[in-house]
Amino acid sequence: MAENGKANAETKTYREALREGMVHEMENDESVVLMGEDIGVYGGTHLITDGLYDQYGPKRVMDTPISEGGFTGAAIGMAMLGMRPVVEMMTWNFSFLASDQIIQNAAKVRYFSGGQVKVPLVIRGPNGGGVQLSAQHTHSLENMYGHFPGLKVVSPVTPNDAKGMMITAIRDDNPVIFLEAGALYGTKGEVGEGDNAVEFGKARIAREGTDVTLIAYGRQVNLCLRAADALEEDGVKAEVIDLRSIRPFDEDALVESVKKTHRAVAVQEQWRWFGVASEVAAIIQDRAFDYLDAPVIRVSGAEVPAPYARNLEIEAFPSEKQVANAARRVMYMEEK
Amino acid sequence: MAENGKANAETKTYREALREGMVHEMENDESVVLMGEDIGVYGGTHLITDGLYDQYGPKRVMDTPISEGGFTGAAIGMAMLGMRPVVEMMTWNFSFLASDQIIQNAAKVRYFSGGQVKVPLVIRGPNGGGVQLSAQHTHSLENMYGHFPGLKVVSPVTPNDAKGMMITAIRDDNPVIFLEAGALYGTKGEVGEGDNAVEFGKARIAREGTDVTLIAYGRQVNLCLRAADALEEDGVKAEVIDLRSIRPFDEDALVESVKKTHRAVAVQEQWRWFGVASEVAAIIQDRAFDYLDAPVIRVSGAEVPAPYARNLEIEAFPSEKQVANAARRVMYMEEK
Amino acid sequence: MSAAENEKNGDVQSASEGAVATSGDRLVDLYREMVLVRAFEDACQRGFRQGKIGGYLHLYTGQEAVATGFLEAFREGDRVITAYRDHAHALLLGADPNEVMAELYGRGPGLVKGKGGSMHLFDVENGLMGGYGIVGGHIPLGVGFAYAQRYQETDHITQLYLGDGAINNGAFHEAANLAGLWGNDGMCPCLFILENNQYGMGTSVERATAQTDLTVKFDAHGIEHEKVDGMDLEAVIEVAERAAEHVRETGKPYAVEAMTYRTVPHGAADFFEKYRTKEEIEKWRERDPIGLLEKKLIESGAAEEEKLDEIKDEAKERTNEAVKFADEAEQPPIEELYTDVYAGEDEYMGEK
Amino acid sequence: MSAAENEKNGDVQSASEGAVATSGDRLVDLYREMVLVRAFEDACQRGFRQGKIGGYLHLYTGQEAVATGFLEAFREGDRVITAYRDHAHALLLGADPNEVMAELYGRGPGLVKGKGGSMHLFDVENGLMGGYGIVGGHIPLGVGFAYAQRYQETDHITQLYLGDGAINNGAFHEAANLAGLWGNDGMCPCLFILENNQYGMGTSVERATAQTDLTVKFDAHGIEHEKVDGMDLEAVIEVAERAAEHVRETGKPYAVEAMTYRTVPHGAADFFEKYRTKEEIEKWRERDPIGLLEKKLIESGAAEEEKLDEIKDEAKERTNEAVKFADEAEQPPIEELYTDVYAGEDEYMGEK
Ligand SMILES: Cc1ncc(C[n+]2csc(CCOP(=O)(O)OP(=O)(O)O)c2C)c(N)n1
Ligand SMILES: Cc1ncc(C[n+]2csc(CCOP(=O)(O)OP(=O)(O)O)c2C)c(N)n1
Ligand SMILES: [Mg+2]
Ligand SMILES: [Mg+2]
Repeated sequence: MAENGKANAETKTYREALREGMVHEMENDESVVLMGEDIGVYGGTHLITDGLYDQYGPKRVMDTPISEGGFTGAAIGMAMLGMRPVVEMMTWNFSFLASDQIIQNAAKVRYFSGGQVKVPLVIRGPNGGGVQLSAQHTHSLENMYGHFPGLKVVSPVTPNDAKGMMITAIRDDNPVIFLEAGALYGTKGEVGEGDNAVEFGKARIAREGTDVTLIAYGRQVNLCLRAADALEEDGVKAEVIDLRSIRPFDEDALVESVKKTHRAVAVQEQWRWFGVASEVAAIIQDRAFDYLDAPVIRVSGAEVPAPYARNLEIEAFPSEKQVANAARRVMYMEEK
Repeated sequence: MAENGKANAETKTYREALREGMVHEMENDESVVLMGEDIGVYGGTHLITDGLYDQYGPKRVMDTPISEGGFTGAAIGMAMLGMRPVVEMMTWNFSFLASDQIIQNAAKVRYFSGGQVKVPLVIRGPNGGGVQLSAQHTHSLENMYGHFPGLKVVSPVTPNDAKGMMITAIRDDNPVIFLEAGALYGTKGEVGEGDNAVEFGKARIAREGTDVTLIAYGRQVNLCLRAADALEEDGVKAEVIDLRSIRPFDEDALVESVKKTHRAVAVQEQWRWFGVASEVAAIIQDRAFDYLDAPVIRVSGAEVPAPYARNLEIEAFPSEKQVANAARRVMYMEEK
Repeated sequence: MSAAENEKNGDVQSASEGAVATSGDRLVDLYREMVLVRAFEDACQRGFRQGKIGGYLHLYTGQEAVATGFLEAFREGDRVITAYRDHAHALLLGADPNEVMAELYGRGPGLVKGKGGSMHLFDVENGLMGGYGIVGGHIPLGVGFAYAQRYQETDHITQLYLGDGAINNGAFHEAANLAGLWGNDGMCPCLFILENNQYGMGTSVERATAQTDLTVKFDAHGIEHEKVDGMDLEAVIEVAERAAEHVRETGKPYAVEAMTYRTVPHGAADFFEKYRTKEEIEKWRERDPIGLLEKKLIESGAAEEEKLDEIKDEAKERTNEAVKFADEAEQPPIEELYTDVYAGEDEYMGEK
Repeated sequence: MSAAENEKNGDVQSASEGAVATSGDRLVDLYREMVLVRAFEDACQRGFRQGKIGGYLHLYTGQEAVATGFLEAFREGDRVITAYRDHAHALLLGADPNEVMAELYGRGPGLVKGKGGSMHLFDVENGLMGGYGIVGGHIPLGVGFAYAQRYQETDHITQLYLGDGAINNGAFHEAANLAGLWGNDGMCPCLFILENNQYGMGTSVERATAQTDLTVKFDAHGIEHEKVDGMDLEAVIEVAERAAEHVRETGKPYAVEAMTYRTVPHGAADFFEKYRTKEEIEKWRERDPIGLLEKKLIESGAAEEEKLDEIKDEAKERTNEAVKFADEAEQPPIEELYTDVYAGEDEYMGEK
């Protein structure tokens, strides 16, 4: 399924791909509606929904007041009655205000109703930093939401996945936390035509290699690919795994790769503690213990709220150099 | 410092110990005030603050409306102007409603003000489950809050630590997430008299052993102690480490212990993904790689919202048997 | 509950035609419902003291006329949502008392399979979209139901119950604002039913807000409103039918503040009630909705005392049956722990 | 900004005695402040286009009279808190324009060391407790300041600025409710200044709430209020001084809705403004607060056109100086990344 539609692929931006995914499902299914702040008349802060208000009208493309908890909760209610709302969280930074609704209601109401309801809901928006938005506007929340049973959490990095996973998310009967790589909205890539639904829970090998496995998701995948290029110059063949989906999580893909490479580096933009990379390390040491030739090393953001100044911000996020050096470390090579 | 005051220790409940810690600091410092829902006239839902309203009056023991975000935010403001509020989150389950205030303001305002302010704030309340409160009232949020730089997160299990860490928390110039073992409010233990402040960031060896290290915090420490008893019958000497403080985190204590035992089991009531136990495993495999004779195994809550029915709830949480079997597994012994 | 069923198809029409007095027979039926609710709650309190019921348990005692009256205006396809004080709503909508009690006992045949307990009763088939435990957290959901009801082009409405404590939560205000806004387009047939029982746990309305006229909080969101004596069943029914019809016709939200009182502690575990006096409770007991109705029935000749006693006995019997059913029912199979986490094939993601 | 300093110790007293017209000299000084703010914002927009300023940038253009007028009522020890549209507040309270611009340029001598940027200006010494980026999120903090001010037995007050968009956020309602409640005990000297510039980003007030008279939202929390023409500096000053005095004396919150308009896009990155018409913007530009004051000064003879031109030139010069300072300033040392995370010894917990 992951490679669906690739035959007729066309080059599009990540932004366009997201929109295409939503439109594809809106065309298929009247119960799909979009909600969020300034997604309609204003055109969407990040232009993801641009044009859709004119196309579908105010009942299906709903501008909301600035009340993340309120409209997310309302969307949960709509979903419980059979609608399929796609909520734009203008940025995931605002989602703390909706976290009670997401975690206490969306994730759990199916369970505590004994299965009497379901919540086919997508909450989407840009996640992560990189454009100097500073402390309150820079978060990577995949671990936070990924912790809670009842939610699914995905994080596409390629435009093809952006569209294909959006389609899958909208069709899913469960609440899906859709974490977009905000810094990549303008990047281009091939996008499958029509229905290119991408299955959740399957990692993608972004680059094959034999010597060390670099594991990431979101825009850090691109960082790993660049680091892999640098490593190639040292004669090191790095395999890069794009997790794509954080919950469900493709443990097997990691284990398989490490059984081959015997070494792994987990990279994340988020803070180290209790992050996705911690889980990656915990899984690999558990399931590939006898294959590991070195500990799994984590590369994470600096343990500080995101700073504004460009030089500090760059320093705060993982760098290509850090990733390459981590790989060298697990290969017991000299760092550069 | 950890053993302070033990000389004159008296047996008290966890509940009394918490209250004593607060009173100790209220007596020392006029700027300490208590806030929360029904902590005053009603006496506190869990009776932690019982009697304090009469003792200190409404300006220092403030009943609040049901608005966790609002009063937590107000407390942050008070702290920024030099007060030292101790906020009761009636249960941590309600803290999602305050998570924006806690994470976006309390944790970060010092940083994004360039160090112009500080936030000496304690937010305290019961964490974890075990009394059939079901899905919306059962959470262990140590990983969620522990992820964010700017916060400190602690989780005492003994009455002595409950008091001593409360004193330290109130004196701390930073926001402290104080996670009480709600199911243990009535349990008794020796509590140091007077100022028994317990330093943050130092784990406690709850039981010494040589064969395997069991790592936990909060009420799971007691579970590990029971499992250690069971293991003793097999001739296995388990060391039990009580983390006490989640952020700062005592990495060295784990590493030291594992260097001795070569095997570790991390136990948590919370869900597995991106939990404290994942971090424990990641740290140990990284820093004690050459000492490990088996992978670090995690024992966590079942991946479900907490159920109500007693039998299901019991099944949902880690059991003594699971912990003992995990220990047997890392010892390559037969499970029971 | 067949009485409820009768009512829903019975003489509702005539009553909704205007301020016509509710007929005697109908009132007797409603009396039967209220008495069953009361008996049920009494049995719950006993079950709690016996350790048969765990967790939190919040009883509706004293407030019966509110849900009983408002649910008279319930039509098939409508939706009801409330907080954790939800037994009455479930029973009045037609849930089987056996299953409700089994839920509280944490048994397999419970209304939600023993998974939710007292705070989370759901009976979607009968319109109950749940009881919720986070104060205020359910309010946005109810507003969302109402939008969906219009989006799906039905004439159904949502009855959204909330407490005087919940109204101070931001979730209420955000949701009410959405309701007002969507109501401008006729897209929010949501009837807010504010059960003002004077306290949120131990905090009185005066100690929870400077604006003690709680209806003013709806003005902030452009929602029309009125108050009603929540102890007077007939008064409640009158407002309920009028308000429900208005909401149904206009697609606009409307709010009713029902002044009521719980004559039992906030939760079944509470022994002390430092925050209110015995005298205050006594004073309100004099206006107990069941007592008031009893007097009315007898005075109007609609029923004799023996008849009412008989009804009370029946209620106790019915409740005893429910207790017996619950007590004898099996615990949920352990396998149930792992179901209903996700809809679809992979209900559970994890090790068992 | 020495003009601001003068004002704070100057002829404030006489004006606060009543509706006495603000003196001509004082108005000229205030004109100077407003013009500096405007010139500063223009320079920011240029800096943003040049790529010197990153992140989000929100300008105060069109709204100058609001903060200028209200901060006339500021007394030493008072506190000010606002959202991300905060340059004017910082400058008017006396922050050095060089440091403010250096902050926006992400440089070491920036007001908050280059760590916060445009949205997070702090100048605690001068009373500015910060600009905040989460809409509504700062409101509870301001209410907390006010409580602390009384708890610490001072007669200081808090000026709390918020937007018409923020008022729909639950955080506003929860905080306002606390303010009303604490005000009952004289424990909340908080002056709410609602800057109604008609839009929250691209959403007009009518599209954001059914209750378009935003002062009604304060009624919901028992907070008294009034409205003022936020384009008319003198009117703002009159209300500001009266309201501030009331709050200071009573310890009760009070709210003023200032009707205003931003004549620039929401953020400096916005090019399209589909949500409003050019005509609408033009119409409001006719009531530009600087233009209005200019006319008044000339008509009253308080200043001649040349004088005003001179003031404008000075403002541009001052701003150019700030830009030059910022542009030449060093980036913050990398070591700064790791400071200020925690107060106390361990500023940083982690690897570097
Ligand atoms: C967000 C949140 N805060 C606190 C609680 C604890 N709590 C449970 S019920 C209650 C009182 C609610 O009062 P009200 O809304 O008036 O409803 P009533 O109990 O009177 O029916 C409180 C504070 C909670 N469940 N959720
Ligand atoms: C909680 C939250 N939601 C959304 C945003 C994005 N956002 C930034 S400014 C803004 C509009 C705020 O409008 P208003 O309060 O009227 O202030 P104004 O910009 O007009 O000064 C929005 C939606 C945010 N920063 N925080
Ligand atoms: Mg109440
Ligand atoms: Mg605005």
